[in-house]
Amino acid sequence: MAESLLFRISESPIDVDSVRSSLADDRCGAYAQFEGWVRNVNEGRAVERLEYEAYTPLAEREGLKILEEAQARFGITRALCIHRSGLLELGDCAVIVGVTSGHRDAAFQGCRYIIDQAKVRLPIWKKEHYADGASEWINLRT
Amino acid sequence: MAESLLFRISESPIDVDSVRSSLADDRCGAYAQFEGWVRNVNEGRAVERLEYEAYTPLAEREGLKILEEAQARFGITRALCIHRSGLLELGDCAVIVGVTSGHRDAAFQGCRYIIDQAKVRLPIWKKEHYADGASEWINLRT
Amino acid sequence: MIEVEVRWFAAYREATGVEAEPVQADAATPADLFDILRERHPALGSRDAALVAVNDEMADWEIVLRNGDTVLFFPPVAGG
Amino acid sequence: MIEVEVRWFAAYREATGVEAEPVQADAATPADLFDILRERHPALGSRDAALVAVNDEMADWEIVLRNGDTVLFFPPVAGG
Repeated sequence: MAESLLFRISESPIDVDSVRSSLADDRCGAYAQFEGWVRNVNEGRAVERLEYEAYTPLAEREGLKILEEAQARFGITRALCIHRSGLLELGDCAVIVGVTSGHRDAAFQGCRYIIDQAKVRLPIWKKEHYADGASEWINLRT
Repeated sequence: MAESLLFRISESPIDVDSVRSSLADDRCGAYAQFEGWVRNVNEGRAVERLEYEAYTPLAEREGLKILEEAQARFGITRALCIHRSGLLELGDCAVIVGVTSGHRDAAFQGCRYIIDQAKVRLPIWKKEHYADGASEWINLRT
Repeated sequence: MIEVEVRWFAAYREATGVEAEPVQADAATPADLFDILRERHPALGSRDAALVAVNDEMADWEIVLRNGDTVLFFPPVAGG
Repeated sequence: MIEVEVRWFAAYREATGVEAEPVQADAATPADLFDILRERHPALGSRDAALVAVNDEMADWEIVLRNGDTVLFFPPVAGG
Protein backbone atom coordinates (compact mmCIF):
# COMPACT_ATOMS: atom_id res chain seq x y z
CA MET A 1 0.00 0.00 0.00
CA ALA A 2 1.51 3.28 -1.09
CA GLU A 3 -0.23 5.26 1.66
CA SER A 4 1.28 3.10 4.39
CA LEU A 5 4.67 4.87 4.06
CA LEU A 6 5.12 8.62 4.17
CA PHE A 7 8.20 10.82 4.35
CA ARG A 8 8.02 14.61 4.41
CA ILE A 9 10.24 17.65 4.90
CA SER A 10 8.25 20.28 6.78
CA GLU A 11 8.98 24.00 7.04
CA SER A 12 6.39 24.39 9.80
CA PRO A 13 6.25 22.82 13.29
CA ILE A 14 5.50 19.11 13.38
CA ASP A 15 2.05 18.15 14.68
CA VAL A 16 3.14 15.22 16.81
CA ASP A 17 -0.33 14.09 17.84
CA SER A 18 -1.50 13.85 14.26
CA VAL A 19 1.51 11.72 13.32
CA ARG A 20 0.53 9.13 15.86
CA SER A 21 -3.20 9.25 15.18
CA SER A 22 -2.68 8.97 11.43
CA LEU A 23 -0.97 5.62 12.05
CA ALA A 24 -3.74 4.09 14.18
CA ASP A 25 -4.44 0.58 12.92
CA ASP A 26 -6.46 -2.26 14.48
CA ARG A 27 -4.16 -4.85 12.92
CA CYS A 28 -1.17 -3.50 14.86
CA GLY A 29 -0.28 -4.39 18.42
CA ALA A 30 2.85 -2.24 18.55
CA TYR A 31 3.69 1.40 17.92
CA ALA A 32 7.21 2.82 18.24
CA GLN A 33 7.95 6.52 17.97
CA PHE A 34 11.21 8.43 18.01
CA GLU A 35 11.72 12.18 18.15
CA GLY A 36 14.83 14.29 17.90
CA TRP A 37 14.53 17.43 20.03
CA VAL A 38 16.62 20.61 19.94
CA ARG A 39 18.72 20.44 23.09
CA ASN A 40 20.39 23.29 24.90
CA VAL A 41 23.93 22.02 24.62
CA ASN A 42 26.15 20.21 22.14
CA GLU A 43 29.65 19.10 22.98
CA GLY A 44 29.85 21.57 25.82
CA ARG A 45 28.61 24.64 23.90
CA ALA A 46 25.38 26.37 24.89
CA VAL A 47 22.99 26.17 21.94
CA GLU A 48 20.35 28.84 21.42
CA ARG A 49 18.64 27.66 18.24
CA LEU A 50 19.11 25.38 15.26
CA GLU A 51 18.72 25.78 11.55
CA TYR A 52 18.05 22.89 9.20
CA GLU A 53 18.62 23.19 5.49
CA ALA A 54 17.15 20.43 3.35
CA TYR A 55 17.21 19.78 -0.35
CA THR A 56 13.59 18.72 -0.33
CA PRO A 57 13.08 16.93 -3.70
CA LEU A 58 15.89 14.51 -3.08
CA ALA A 59 15.45 14.25 0.71
CA GLU A 60 11.82 13.17 0.26
CA ARG A 61 12.66 10.66 -2.45
CA GLU A 62 15.56 9.14 -0.50
CA GLY A 63 13.54 9.28 2.72
CA LEU A 64 10.77 7.19 1.17
CA LYS A 65 13.40 4.65 0.06
CA ILE A 66 14.51 4.31 3.66
CA LEU A 67 10.93 3.60 4.75
CA GLU A 68 10.56 1.00 2.00
CA GLU A 69 13.76 -0.68 3.11
CA ALA A 70 12.53 -0.79 6.71
CA GLN A 71 9.26 -2.36 5.57
CA ALA A 72 11.05 -4.97 3.48
CA ARG A 73 13.57 -5.83 6.19
CA PHE A 74 11.43 -5.87 9.30
CA GLY A 75 7.89 -6.40 8.05
CA ILE A 76 6.53 -3.25 9.64
CA THR A 77 2.97 -2.32 8.72
CA ARG A 78 3.13 1.47 8.44
CA ALA A 79 5.78 4.14 8.86
CA LEU A 80 5.86 7.91 8.81
CA CYS A 81 8.81 10.27 9.09
CA ILE A 82 8.76 14.07 9.11
CA HIS A 83 11.93 16.14 9.25
CA ARG A 84 11.94 19.87 9.89
CA SER A 85 13.68 22.50 7.82
CA GLY A 86 14.18 26.14 8.80
CA LEU A 87 14.77 27.74 12.19
CA LEU A 88 14.06 25.74 15.35
CA GLU A 89 14.06 26.81 18.99
CA LEU A 90 15.11 24.82 22.07
CA GLY A 91 12.76 21.92 22.73
CA ASP A 92 11.32 21.90 19.22
CA CYS A 93 10.82 18.57 17.50
CA ALA A 94 13.35 18.34 14.66
CA VAL A 95 12.40 14.91 13.39
CA ILE A 96 9.75 12.32 14.21
CA VAL A 97 9.52 8.67 13.19
CA GLY A 98 6.41 6.58 13.86
CA VAL A 99 6.18 2.87 13.06
CA THR A 100 3.41 0.32 13.55
CA SER A 101 3.59 -3.44 13.34
CA GLY A 102 2.00 -6.62 14.63
CA HIS A 103 4.55 -7.06 17.40
CA ARG A 104 7.10 -4.86 19.12
CA ASP A 105 10.33 -6.32 17.76
CA ALA A 106 9.61 -5.11 14.24
CA ALA A 107 8.34 -1.73 15.45
CA PHE A 108 11.51 -1.02 17.45
CA GLN A 109 13.88 -2.29 14.78
CA GLY A 110 12.12 -0.46 11.97
CA CYS A 111 12.00 2.80 13.92
CA ARG A 112 15.69 2.57 14.76
CA TYR A 113 16.66 1.73 11.19
CA ILE A 114 14.74 4.69 9.81
CA ILE A 115 16.25 7.31 12.12
CA ASP A 116 19.77 5.89 11.78
CA GLN A 117 19.59 5.91 7.99
CA ALA A 118 17.90 9.30 7.84
CA LYS A 119 20.74 10.82 9.85
CA VAL A 120 23.42 9.72 7.39
CA ARG A 121 21.77 9.51 3.97
CA LEU A 122 19.50 12.50 3.55
CA PRO A 123 20.57 15.87 2.12
CA ILE A 124 19.70 17.72 5.33
CA TRP A 125 22.22 19.91 7.16
CA LYS A 126 22.21 21.31 10.66
CA LYS A 127 23.61 24.67 11.71
CA GLU A 128 23.92 25.40 15.39
CA HIS A 129 23.57 28.95 16.68
CA TYR A 130 25.34 29.38 20.00
CA ALA A 131 24.63 31.58 22.98
CA ASP A 132 27.86 33.50 22.29
CA GLY A 133 26.57 34.58 18.86
CA ALA A 134 28.68 32.18 16.80
CA SER A 135 27.20 29.55 14.49
CA GLU A 136 28.50 26.42 12.87
CA TRP A 137 27.47 23.74 10.38
CA ILE A 138 27.52 20.41 12.21
CA ASN A 139 29.27 17.51 10.65
CA LEU A 140 29.96 14.47 12.72
CA ARG A 141 31.31 12.36 9.87
CA THR A 142 34.67 13.97 9.27
CA MET B 1 15.48 13.16 40.91
CA ALA B 2 12.50 11.22 42.15
CA GLU B 3 10.11 12.94 39.75
CA SER B 4 12.11 11.92 36.72
CA LEU B 5 10.72 8.35 36.87
CA LEU B 6 7.04 7.51 37.06
CA PHE B 7 5.15 4.23 36.78
CA ARG B 8 1.37 4.00 37.06
CA ILE B 9 -1.47 1.53 36.64
CA SER B 10 -4.46 3.39 35.20
CA GLU B 11 -8.08 2.27 35.22
CA SER B 12 -9.00 5.04 32.77
CA PRO B 13 -7.81 5.66 29.17
CA ILE B 14 -4.20 6.80 28.81
CA ASP B 15 -3.73 10.44 27.80
CA VAL B 16 -0.92 9.86 25.33
CA ASP B 17 -0.27 13.52 24.54
CA SER B 18 0.22 14.39 28.18
CA VAL B 19 2.71 11.54 28.63
CA ARG B 20 4.93 13.04 25.98
CA SER B 21 4.50 16.65 27.03
CA SER B 22 5.22 15.83 30.66
CA LEU B 23 8.63 14.54 29.58
CA ALA B 24 9.66 17.64 27.60
CA ASP B 25 13.20 18.60 28.62
CA ASP B 26 15.65 21.04 27.02
CA ARG B 27 18.59 18.91 28.11
CA CYS B 28 17.37 15.97 26.01
CA GLY B 29 17.98 15.49 22.32
CA ALA B 30 16.16 12.18 22.06
CA TYR B 31 12.70 10.89 22.93
CA ALA B 32 11.60 7.29 22.40
CA GLN B 33 8.04 6.14 22.92
CA PHE B 34 6.47 2.71 22.74
CA GLU B 35 2.81 1.80 22.89
CA GLY B 36 1.03 -1.53 23.01
CA TRP B 37 -2.31 -1.38 21.20
CA VAL B 38 -5.23 -3.80 21.37
CA ARG B 39 -5.17 -5.59 18.04
CA ASN B 40 -8.01 -7.39 16.33
CA VAL B 41 -6.38 -10.79 16.15
CA ASN B 42 -4.12 -13.01 18.22
CA GLU B 43 -2.77 -16.29 16.95
CA GLY B 44 -5.47 -16.47 14.35
CA ARG B 45 -8.44 -15.76 16.63
CA ALA B 46 -10.58 -12.65 16.12
CA VAL B 47 -10.32 -10.53 19.26
CA GLU B 48 -13.19 -8.24 20.28
CA ARG B 49 -11.86 -6.71 23.49
CA LEU B 50 -9.26 -7.19 26.20
CA GLU B 51 -9.33 -7.17 29.95
CA TYR B 52 -6.30 -6.40 32.08
CA GLU B 53 -6.18 -7.32 35.73
CA ALA B 54 -3.38 -5.74 37.74
CA TYR B 55 -2.38 -6.05 41.35
CA THR B 56 -1.69 -2.35 41.60
CA PRO B 57 0.35 -1.94 44.82
CA LEU B 58 2.97 -4.41 43.72
CA ALA B 59 2.84 -3.61 40.00
CA GLU B 60 3.58 0.05 40.69
CA ARG B 61 6.41 -0.72 43.07
CA GLU B 62 8.01 -3.29 40.74
CA GLY B 63 7.37 -1.02 37.74
CA LEU B 64 9.32 1.80 39.36
CA LYS B 65 12.19 -0.62 39.99
CA ILE B 66 12.29 -1.38 36.28
CA LEU B 67 12.52 2.34 35.47
CA GLU B 68 15.33 2.75 38.02
CA GLU B 69 17.21 -0.15 36.45
CA ALA B 70 16.85 1.40 32.99
CA GLN B 71 18.18 4.70 34.29
CA ALA B 72 21.16 3.04 35.97
CA ARG B 73 21.99 0.86 32.95
CA PHE B 74 21.49 3.28 30.07
CA GLY B 75 21.80 6.72 31.63
CA ILE B 76 18.39 7.86 30.45
CA THR B 77 17.20 11.21 31.79
CA ARG B 78 13.50 10.61 32.39
CA ALA B 79 11.07 7.73 31.94
CA LEU B 80 7.36 7.25 32.32
CA CYS B 81 5.29 4.10 31.97
CA ILE B 82 1.52 3.75 32.29
CA HIS B 83 -0.24 0.39 32.02
CA ARG B 84 -3.99 0.04 31.73
CA SER B 85 -6.21 -2.15 33.84
CA GLY B 86 -9.84 -2.93 33.14
CA LEU B 87 -11.72 -3.41 29.88
CA LEU B 88 -10.12 -2.23 26.62
CA GLU B 89 -11.54 -2.02 23.12
CA LEU B 90 -9.76 -2.56 19.78
CA GLY B 91 -7.18 0.13 19.09
CA ASP B 92 -6.96 1.25 22.72
CA CYS B 93 -3.55 1.95 24.16
CA ALA B 94 -2.80 -0.78 26.72
CA VAL B 95 0.63 0.42 27.76
CA ILE B 96 2.84 3.40 26.99
CA VAL B 97 6.54 3.93 27.70
CA GLY B 98 8.23 7.31 27.15
CA VAL B 99 11.96 7.83 27.63
CA THR B 100 14.17 10.91 27.19
CA SER B 101 17.94 11.11 27.04
CA GLY B 102 20.77 13.17 25.65
CA HIS B 103 21.21 10.92 22.61
CA ARG B 104 19.12 8.31 20.87
CA ASP B 105 21.02 5.14 21.76
CA ALA B 106 20.08 5.41 25.43
CA ALA B 107 16.50 6.42 24.65
CA PHE B 108 15.92 3.37 22.41
CA GLN B 109 17.67 0.92 24.72
CA GLY B 110 15.97 2.24 27.83
CA CYS B 111 12.53 2.17 26.20
CA ARG B 112 13.04 -1.38 25.00
CA TYR B 113 14.32 -2.57 28.37
CA ILE B 114 11.32 -1.10 30.19
CA ILE B 115 8.66 -2.68 27.98
CA ASP B 116 10.45 -6.05 27.86
CA GLN B 117 10.79 -6.21 31.63
CA ALA B 118 7.28 -4.89 32.24
CA LYS B 119 5.85 -7.69 30.11
CA VAL B 120 7.45 -10.45 32.18
CA ARG B 121 7.83 -9.09 35.72
CA LEU B 122 4.69 -7.21 36.62
CA PRO B 123 1.60 -8.76 38.22
CA ILE B 124 -0.64 -7.82 35.30
CA TRP B 125 -2.72 -10.38 33.42
CA LYS B 126 -4.47 -10.22 30.10
CA LYS B 127 -7.75 -11.87 29.21
CA GLU B 128 -8.82 -11.93 25.59
CA HIS B 129 -12.49 -11.85 24.67
CA TYR B 130 -13.08 -13.36 21.24
CA ALA B 131 -15.61 -12.63 18.55
CA ASP B 132 -17.14 -16.10 19.11
CA GLY B 133 -17.98 -15.23 22.72
CA ALA B 134 -15.20 -17.24 24.35
CA SER B 135 -12.52 -15.71 26.53
CA GLU B 136 -9.12 -16.82 27.76
CA TRP B 137 -6.33 -15.73 30.08
CA ILE B 138 -3.21 -15.25 27.97
CA ASN B 139 0.00 -16.77 29.08
CA LEU B 140 2.88 -16.94 26.68
CA ARG B 141 5.41 -18.28 29.17
CA THR B 142 4.16 -21.84 29.62
CA MET C 1 1.35 -25.76 61.19
CA ILE C 2 0.99 -22.13 60.14
CA GLU C 3 -1.96 -19.84 59.54
CA VAL C 4 -1.76 -17.53 56.53
CA GLU C 5 -4.08 -15.58 54.23
CA VAL C 6 -3.90 -16.71 50.62
CA ARG C 7 -4.96 -14.51 47.68
CA TRP C 8 -5.51 -15.76 44.15
CA PHE C 9 -5.29 -13.63 40.99
CA ALA C 10 -6.59 -13.80 37.42
CA ALA C 11 -6.55 -17.39 36.09
CA TYR C 12 -5.82 -18.72 39.60
CA ARG C 13 -8.88 -16.96 41.00
CA GLU C 14 -10.99 -18.58 38.32
CA ALA C 15 -9.35 -21.99 38.90
CA THR C 16 -9.95 -21.90 42.66
CA GLY C 17 -13.25 -20.05 42.57
CA VAL C 18 -12.14 -17.79 45.43
CA GLU C 19 -10.35 -14.48 45.67
CA ALA C 20 -8.91 -15.04 49.13
CA GLU C 21 -8.97 -17.76 51.76
CA PRO C 22 -7.51 -18.30 55.22
CA VAL C 23 -5.34 -21.41 55.21
CA GLN C 24 -3.94 -23.59 57.99
CA ALA C 25 -1.31 -25.90 56.58
CA ASP C 26 1.88 -27.71 57.35
CA ALA C 27 3.83 -25.58 54.85
CA ALA C 28 7.27 -24.11 55.44
CA THR C 29 7.52 -22.18 52.19
CA PRO C 30 5.26 -20.71 49.45
CA ALA C 31 6.26 -23.69 47.30
CA ASP C 32 5.02 -26.13 49.95
CA LEU C 33 1.85 -24.13 50.39
CA PHE C 34 1.07 -24.05 46.67
CA ASP C 35 1.57 -27.81 46.38
CA ILE C 36 -0.74 -28.46 49.33
CA LEU C 37 -3.41 -26.11 47.94
CA ARG C 38 -3.20 -27.72 44.52
CA GLU C 39 -4.72 -30.84 46.10
CA ARG C 40 -7.66 -28.74 47.23
CA HIS C 41 -7.86 -26.92 43.85
CA PRO C 42 -6.72 -29.38 41.16
CA ALA C 43 -7.47 -26.86 38.36
CA LEU C 44 -4.46 -24.80 39.46
CA GLY C 45 -1.98 -26.87 37.47
CA SER C 46 1.77 -26.50 37.83
CA ARG C 47 3.43 -23.39 39.20
CA ASP C 48 5.95 -23.11 36.34
CA ALA C 49 6.43 -19.42 35.51
CA ALA C 50 4.09 -18.42 38.32
CA LEU C 51 5.22 -15.73 40.79
CA VAL C 52 4.63 -15.33 44.49
CA ALA C 53 4.56 -12.35 46.80
CA VAL C 54 4.47 -12.32 50.59
CA ASN C 55 3.05 -9.27 52.38
CA ASP C 56 3.13 -7.26 49.13
CA GLU C 57 6.78 -7.99 48.36
CA MET C 58 7.84 -10.23 45.48
CA ALA C 59 9.27 -13.33 47.15
CA ASP C 60 11.24 -16.46 46.49
CA TRP C 61 9.32 -19.74 46.44
CA GLU C 62 11.66 -21.08 49.15
CA ILE C 63 11.50 -18.36 51.81
CA VAL C 64 10.18 -19.33 55.24
CA LEU C 65 6.56 -18.42 55.88
CA ARG C 66 5.42 -17.04 59.23
CA ASN C 67 2.08 -17.00 60.98
CA GLY C 68 -0.09 -14.14 59.75
CA ASP C 69 1.65 -13.72 56.40
CA THR C 70 -0.44 -12.84 53.36
CA VAL C 71 0.63 -14.98 50.43
CA LEU C 72 -0.24 -13.77 46.91
CA PHE C 73 -0.13 -16.33 44.12
CA PHE C 74 0.33 -14.78 40.68
CA PRO C 75 -0.27 -16.92 37.59
CA PRO C 76 2.22 -16.50 34.73
CA VAL C 77 1.94 -13.11 33.07
CA ALA C 78 1.16 -12.64 29.38
CA GLY C 79 4.73 -11.89 28.34
CA GLY C 80 3.75 -10.73 24.85
CA MET D 1 35.25 20.04 -22.09
CA ILE D 2 31.71 19.90 -20.69
CA GLU D 3 29.21 22.51 -19.62
CA VAL D 4 27.22 21.79 -16.45
CA GLU D 5 25.28 23.65 -13.78
CA VAL D 6 26.76 23.28 -10.30
CA ARG D 7 24.74 23.83 -7.12
CA TRP D 8 26.26 24.19 -3.64
CA PHE D 9 24.47 23.46 -0.36
CA ALA D 10 24.84 24.47 3.29
CA ALA D 11 28.52 24.70 4.29
CA TYR D 12 29.59 24.43 0.64
CA ARG D 13 27.42 27.39 -0.30
CA GLU D 14 29.07 29.40 2.44
CA ALA D 15 32.54 28.22 1.41
CA THR D 16 32.03 29.13 -2.24
CA GLY D 17 29.86 32.19 -1.68
CA VAL D 18 27.48 31.10 -4.44
CA GLU D 19 24.37 28.99 -4.58
CA ALA D 20 24.75 27.94 -8.19
CA GLU D 21 27.17 28.52 -11.02
CA PRO D 22 27.54 27.46 -14.65
CA VAL D 23 30.83 25.62 -15.13
CA GLN D 24 32.85 24.74 -18.20
CA ALA D 25 35.56 22.27 -17.27
CA ASP D 26 37.61 19.37 -18.50
CA ALA D 27 35.95 16.98 -16.04
CA ALA D 28 34.78 13.46 -16.85
CA THR D 29 33.19 12.74 -13.45
CA PRO D 30 31.77 14.55 -10.41
CA ALA D 31 35.03 13.71 -8.61
CA ASP D 32 37.07 15.43 -11.35
CA LEU D 33 34.71 18.38 -11.30
CA PHE D 34 34.91 18.82 -7.53
CA ASP D 35 38.72 18.70 -7.59
CA ILE D 36 38.85 21.34 -10.34
CA LEU D 37 36.39 23.58 -8.50
CA ARG D 38 38.34 23.26 -5.27
CA GLU D 39 41.09 25.24 -6.94
CA ARG D 40 38.62 28.02 -7.60
CA HIS D 41 37.11 27.73 -4.07
CA PRO D 42 39.92 26.62 -1.74
CA ALA D 43 37.63 26.85 1.35
CA LEU D 44 35.77 23.72 0.12
CA GLY D 45 38.27 21.32 1.67
CA SER D 46 38.25 17.60 0.99
CA ARG D 47 35.21 15.75 -0.29
CA ASP D 48 35.44 12.97 2.32
CA ALA D 49 31.92 12.02 3.41
CA ALA D 50 30.42 14.48 0.94
CA LEU D 51 27.64 13.27 -1.38
CA VAL D 52 26.84 14.13 -4.97
CA ALA D 53 23.65 14.09 -7.00
CA VAL D 54 23.25 14.50 -10.74
CA ASN D 55 19.93 15.75 -12.09
CA ASP D 56 18.26 15.18 -8.72
CA GLU D 57 19.42 11.57 -8.38
CA MET D 58 22.01 10.50 -5.83
CA ALA D 59 25.06 9.57 -7.90
CA ASP D 60 28.42 7.90 -7.68
CA TRP D 61 31.48 10.14 -7.73
CA GLU D 62 32.80 8.22 -10.76
CA ILE D 63 29.83 8.32 -13.14
CA VAL D 64 30.34 10.05 -16.50
CA LEU D 65 29.00 13.60 -16.71
CA ARG D 66 27.20 14.88 -19.80
CA ASN D 67 26.67 18.32 -21.21
CA GLY D 68 23.75 20.05 -19.53
CA ASP D 69 23.81 17.98 -16.34
CA THR D 70 23.00 19.68 -13.05
CA VAL D 71 25.52 18.59 -10.42
CA LEU D 72 24.56 19.00 -6.75
CA PHE D 73 27.37 18.93 -4.21
CA PHE D 74 26.20 18.00 -0.71
CA PRO D 75 28.54 18.56 2.23
CA PRO D 76 28.67 15.79 4.86
CA VAL D 77 25.43 15.55 6.82
CA ALA D 78 25.26 15.93 10.58
CA GLY D 79 24.94 12.25 11.31
CA GLY D 80 24.00 12.79 14.96
